Amino acid sequence: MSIFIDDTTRLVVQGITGRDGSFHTRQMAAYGTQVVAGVTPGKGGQTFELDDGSQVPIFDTVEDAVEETAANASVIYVPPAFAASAIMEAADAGIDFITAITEGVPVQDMARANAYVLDCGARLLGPNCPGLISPGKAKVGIIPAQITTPGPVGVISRSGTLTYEAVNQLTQAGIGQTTCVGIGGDPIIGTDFIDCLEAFQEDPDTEAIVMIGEIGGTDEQDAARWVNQHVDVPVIGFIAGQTAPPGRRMGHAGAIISGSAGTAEEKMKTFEENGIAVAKRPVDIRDLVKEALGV
Amino acid sequence: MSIFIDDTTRLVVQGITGRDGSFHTRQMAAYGTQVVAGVTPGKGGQTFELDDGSQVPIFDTVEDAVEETAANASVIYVPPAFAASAIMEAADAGIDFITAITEGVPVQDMARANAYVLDCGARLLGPNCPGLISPGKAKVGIIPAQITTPGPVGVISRSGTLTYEAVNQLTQAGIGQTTCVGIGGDPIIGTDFIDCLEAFQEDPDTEAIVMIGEIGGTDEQDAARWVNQHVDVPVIGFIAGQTAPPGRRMGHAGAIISGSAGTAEEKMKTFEENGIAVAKRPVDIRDLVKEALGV
Amino acid sequence: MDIHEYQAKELFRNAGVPVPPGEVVTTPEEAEAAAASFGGQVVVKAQVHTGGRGKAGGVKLASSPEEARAHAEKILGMDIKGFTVEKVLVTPAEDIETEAYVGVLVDRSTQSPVFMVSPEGGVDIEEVAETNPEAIRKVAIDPRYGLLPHQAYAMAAFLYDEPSQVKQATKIIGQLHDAFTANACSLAEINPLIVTPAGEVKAIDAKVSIDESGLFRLPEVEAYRDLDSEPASETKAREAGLSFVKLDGNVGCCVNGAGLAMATMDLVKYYGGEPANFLDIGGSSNPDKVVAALEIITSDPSVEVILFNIFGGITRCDDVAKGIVEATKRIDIETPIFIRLTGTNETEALEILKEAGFSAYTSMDEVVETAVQHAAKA
Amino acid sequence: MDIHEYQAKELFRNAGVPVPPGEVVTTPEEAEAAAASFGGQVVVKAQVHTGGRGKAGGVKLASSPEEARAHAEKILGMDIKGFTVEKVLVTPAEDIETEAYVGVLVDRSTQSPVFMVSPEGGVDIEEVAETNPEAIRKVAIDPRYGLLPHQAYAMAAFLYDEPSQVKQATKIIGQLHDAFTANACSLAEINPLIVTPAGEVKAIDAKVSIDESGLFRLPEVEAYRDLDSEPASETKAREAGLSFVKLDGNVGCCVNGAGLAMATMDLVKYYGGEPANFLDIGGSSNPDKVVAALEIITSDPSVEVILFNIFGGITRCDDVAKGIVEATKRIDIETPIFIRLTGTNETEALEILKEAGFSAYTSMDEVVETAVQHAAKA
Repeated sequence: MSIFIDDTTRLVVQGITGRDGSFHTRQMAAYGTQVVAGVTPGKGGQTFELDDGSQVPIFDTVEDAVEETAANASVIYVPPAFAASAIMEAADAGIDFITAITEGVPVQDMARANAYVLDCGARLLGPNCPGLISPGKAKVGIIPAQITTPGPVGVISRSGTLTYEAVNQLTQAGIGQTTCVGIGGDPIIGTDFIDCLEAFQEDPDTEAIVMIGEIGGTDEQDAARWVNQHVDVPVIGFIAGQTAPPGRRMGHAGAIISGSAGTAEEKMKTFEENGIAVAKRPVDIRDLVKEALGV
Repeated sequence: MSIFIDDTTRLVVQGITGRDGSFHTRQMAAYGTQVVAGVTPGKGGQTFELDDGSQVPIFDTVEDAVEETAANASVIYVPPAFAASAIMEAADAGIDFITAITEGVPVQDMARANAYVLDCGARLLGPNCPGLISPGKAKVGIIPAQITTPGPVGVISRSGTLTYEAVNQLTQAGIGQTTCVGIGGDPIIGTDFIDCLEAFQEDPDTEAIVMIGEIGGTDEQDAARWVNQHVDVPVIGFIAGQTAPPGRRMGHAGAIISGSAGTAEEKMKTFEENGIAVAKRPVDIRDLVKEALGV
Repeated sequence: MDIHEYQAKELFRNAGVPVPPGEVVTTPEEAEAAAASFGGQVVVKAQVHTGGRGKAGGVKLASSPEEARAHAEKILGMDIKGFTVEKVLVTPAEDIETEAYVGVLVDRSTQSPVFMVSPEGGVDIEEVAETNPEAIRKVAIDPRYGLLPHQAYAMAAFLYDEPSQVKQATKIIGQLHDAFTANACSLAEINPLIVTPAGEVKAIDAKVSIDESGLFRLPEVEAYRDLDSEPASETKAREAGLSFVKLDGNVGCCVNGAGLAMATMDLVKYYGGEPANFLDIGGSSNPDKVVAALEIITSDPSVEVILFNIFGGITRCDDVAKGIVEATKRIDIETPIFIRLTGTNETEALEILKEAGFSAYTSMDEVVETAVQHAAKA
Repeated sequence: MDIHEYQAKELFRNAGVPVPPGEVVTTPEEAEAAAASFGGQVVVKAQVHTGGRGKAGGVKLASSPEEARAHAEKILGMDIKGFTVEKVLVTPAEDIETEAYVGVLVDRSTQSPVFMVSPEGGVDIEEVAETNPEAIRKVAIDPRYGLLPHQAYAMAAFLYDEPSQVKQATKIIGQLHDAFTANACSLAEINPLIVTPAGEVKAIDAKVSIDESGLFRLPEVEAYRDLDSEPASETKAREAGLSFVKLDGNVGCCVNGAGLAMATMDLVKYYGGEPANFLDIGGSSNPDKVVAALEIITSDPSVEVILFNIFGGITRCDDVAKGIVEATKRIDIETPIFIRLTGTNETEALEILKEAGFSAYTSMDEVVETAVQHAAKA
């Protein structure tokens, strides 16, 4: 099993003809993801050629794409100015699972878009996230597939390359993943740690969970308390930004310590208090997972 | 039994110190309704004296009123410019049942306010309605209590005085009512015929239902179809505006025939098709109810 | 409240919608001058609050200022469905490649604004709805979010294939929505939205209805009210705070409450009569309102009888009775008056009326039947 | 992006908030002239992107133009928490009866804007939150509806008892919300919101942070960016499309990805070193970016070693390696460089680096430990 996406996922790519959209569409399809449609306003009726020569139909709107191809998931590679609108369009068209890769979406736009997604009963992952991969089944977003392998560990992370680092070490140690989810580094995101924890908790194949957090906000603390109350499998945690100074934004819009809340120290403390094994260095994640799984 | 309000209703009056608000507060309290609070911004801390000398506390906000008095219903007598805001305030404060008497609320204001009420999980009656009365239990709004009496008939109406006419005739014929609800004559209203039908259908004491409609919209037709499928007790219908010319607004903002829909003829036809006994004259309502109840 | 095409175009222009220029004139001379100032072909369009102007001969193409003058001469003063043409709009004629329809109205069933768009414009949209419903796309606008960009785009893409036209129409749909919300519209439509041979998308006709309840915030829109376009009696009624609609019968009706007023009219018809009007005096028993009501009713020469139907609930019947007596003292009325009063303080009211020499009834059917019979004899 | 008090006040004034006048000056002479033009007492306020100006002596009351000049002389050039004061705001002193706090910020947990108001203004709101949480009222603003009138009223009524003050504050709260949404703010606050002896409610201090992601729509707000108030290295990084934060250590870090960059800094610390910076070069392997990154890092004299940590996912390691080689050809670097590259095309990348004479690692721990040891020796 896996969470959110698998081999039944029928994906529409919003912004399929853009630089990033076209590159990653080929990657996703090559991995075996069912890319059933693309959307680029004004290019409806054209097709997008995959590496194997097969053609993905392009539509003007997500609504058309859903109607014609029964797409049930979308991934968004459009510029920041249009990302919130693209998210709402997908939700309005009945897409269940929306992944927004775009970085730099205005946060007030996101507040509205997020409310809209909830009103439509859909789930949003991102924005400003690497997407997710259920190894051996499907990949949505930009996570490099070769660093993953099927197995029993669920991975949730606010970061991109740091996740790759951790996942790569797991894979090299022969420990595979059910699903690796990058939830993104923005202050307002659709799917948070708890949403993923809940999904992993319900997934019988997930035998351990890795949570990679960072400074800013209190999501990790909330998640830790949720773990304490609801999660049966071992959870391993890591927090990036132990040396980050307060009040300075560390790349991600959400990675900023405001006031007393949101420090790495605080988060690691809460992890420990709630039974989450805390990795001091990225490499410790692998070792703690090994220990937890007894391998 | 009755619907929406009864002797457990704890009412807050929004606009209690205004001309209409103060007059009707006295009337409602005199009828036995539990008027537990009033709201007039800037007059918080004062009290409003009822005819029996008892004092109703006045608050600046509905939130304060709810906190202090556990009010669960509100009635709104504020000017049109503030009515939509007053409705949203009541919903936000956790009021379950909101009755808006105010006439002339801008319809686009109402579209937003109505959405807000639904988002808060509350029920709105009105605006531009006479309110409702559950004879012998409670009265919220402006329906003259003396024309009503407890009994087995549920009355739903888009109009004010026309309802009084019909109810008065029932009462004079010795036929009482469970609840009389005036849903109001605006294009966008909170509680519609079907909401009331549903409530009456679930009320074991309601043995017949009177529906008084008028020209404009297709609510009566929708209600008629609903009656056909879900209502077990006899329903008697009347439609005002058989002689109204198309395209002219007959007093109520909602009483206007646009295009082919919304004529009295069409509505009466749909009533008949769905098993609703149609009264040609107001006086026929009483006779059809008598027939239906076998009295 | 309906406003004229030229006023609707002004609102649309303010919101940024591309609308060709135009001049509103009231004389043939001015029409000629306006046509000359635009140069080329112009269209002379009657400004009246009714549809079907084209069929009635109220819209004419003119190739020269002289022709514009001649058309204006014919159109000004013309009667279209009971409305006299007082003004014409002179506007440059546009070359048209395609005609679409774009409208937004407050929809009762979805309780929200709903857009309707169709590539089949330039004709009555209700006709399209009946003959070719697939050519219409409806989009409900969630009042919590307003029009969303993807909705505007999807509608524009339904109207046009050419990306430049889709882009222009997307923008226009947004601007129309802005005009709709900023002006408390209950209806705002562009019909037709044309594409010119140069590929420009433009609104060449405009129709707007304003929600009367929203006017208190919009004095500049309230000022659009064209008193010439409605019967003087309706203006007077509105100023007195009465709801009044003139009809064609001879039984003048004065009722408290809109529903009861309609039911009274219906009952007049039921007993074989014809109501002369709809009139709701509201909940007030203010003699000034009763005076105004009586003045309005009696100013209609067709009225043979005056029928009062008052249900006293909150309104006390004795107050209304006093109002009627007071009113009939202030103005001289020869038309017979039939009064039904029932409800709160009914007994006192009937006393007051009888003392003043009025027939007074307590049954609605009885008073209506009597009034109708009297009118028939007159 | 933080903006200065005088800029925040400009945004608030544009939204209608009553803000006393003020003049921003850069010399004591100008301060004197500004004070003279206002007359009476003025306040001279340091304009720096940090709090605690008052305690640091950056805010002074002056009774005369001469005194204003003297204060400006002291304040200009002053260092407040690492920020040099380049500008002061001269503004008329207000008589103060009460001081309140009104702020709105994007709240992560409710995923919406949240207002915070307190009658205890003029002090640090975080302090109030700790010592007297009941004196703070928080109201979440549903992004679907925006600030609702009853919410603004309830907050104003929490601040004041006097109806006129409640009315003024209700309006100001609405205007603050307008400014917040119109300018893509992540934070907008008035502290204190004062009441004058005449009963007027006014904003006499203002603080605004702008969501960087929203700036593309707001060129006039982008123009508020004060390049003098940030290290030149950060300006250069932003212009090159890099995320960079200057720190105090001696290990210059160059990483792809914000999370990995933080983790790399943490690991530097873990092995006993101190990072000189946070630097995320993003997903690009463009040599121009690598050049800019190296220029920025080497411009810091504290830097003893340069540490690259690249995880090639979508980014190909050989591309980054080429970028590093190319960059070191273009600029002359004497600082030792330690490079870790792993992931896509790692083998090719290590080959390229070795050929160019660089040490190259594949383990993050190994490279960090080595770099830190080297820096310690330097």
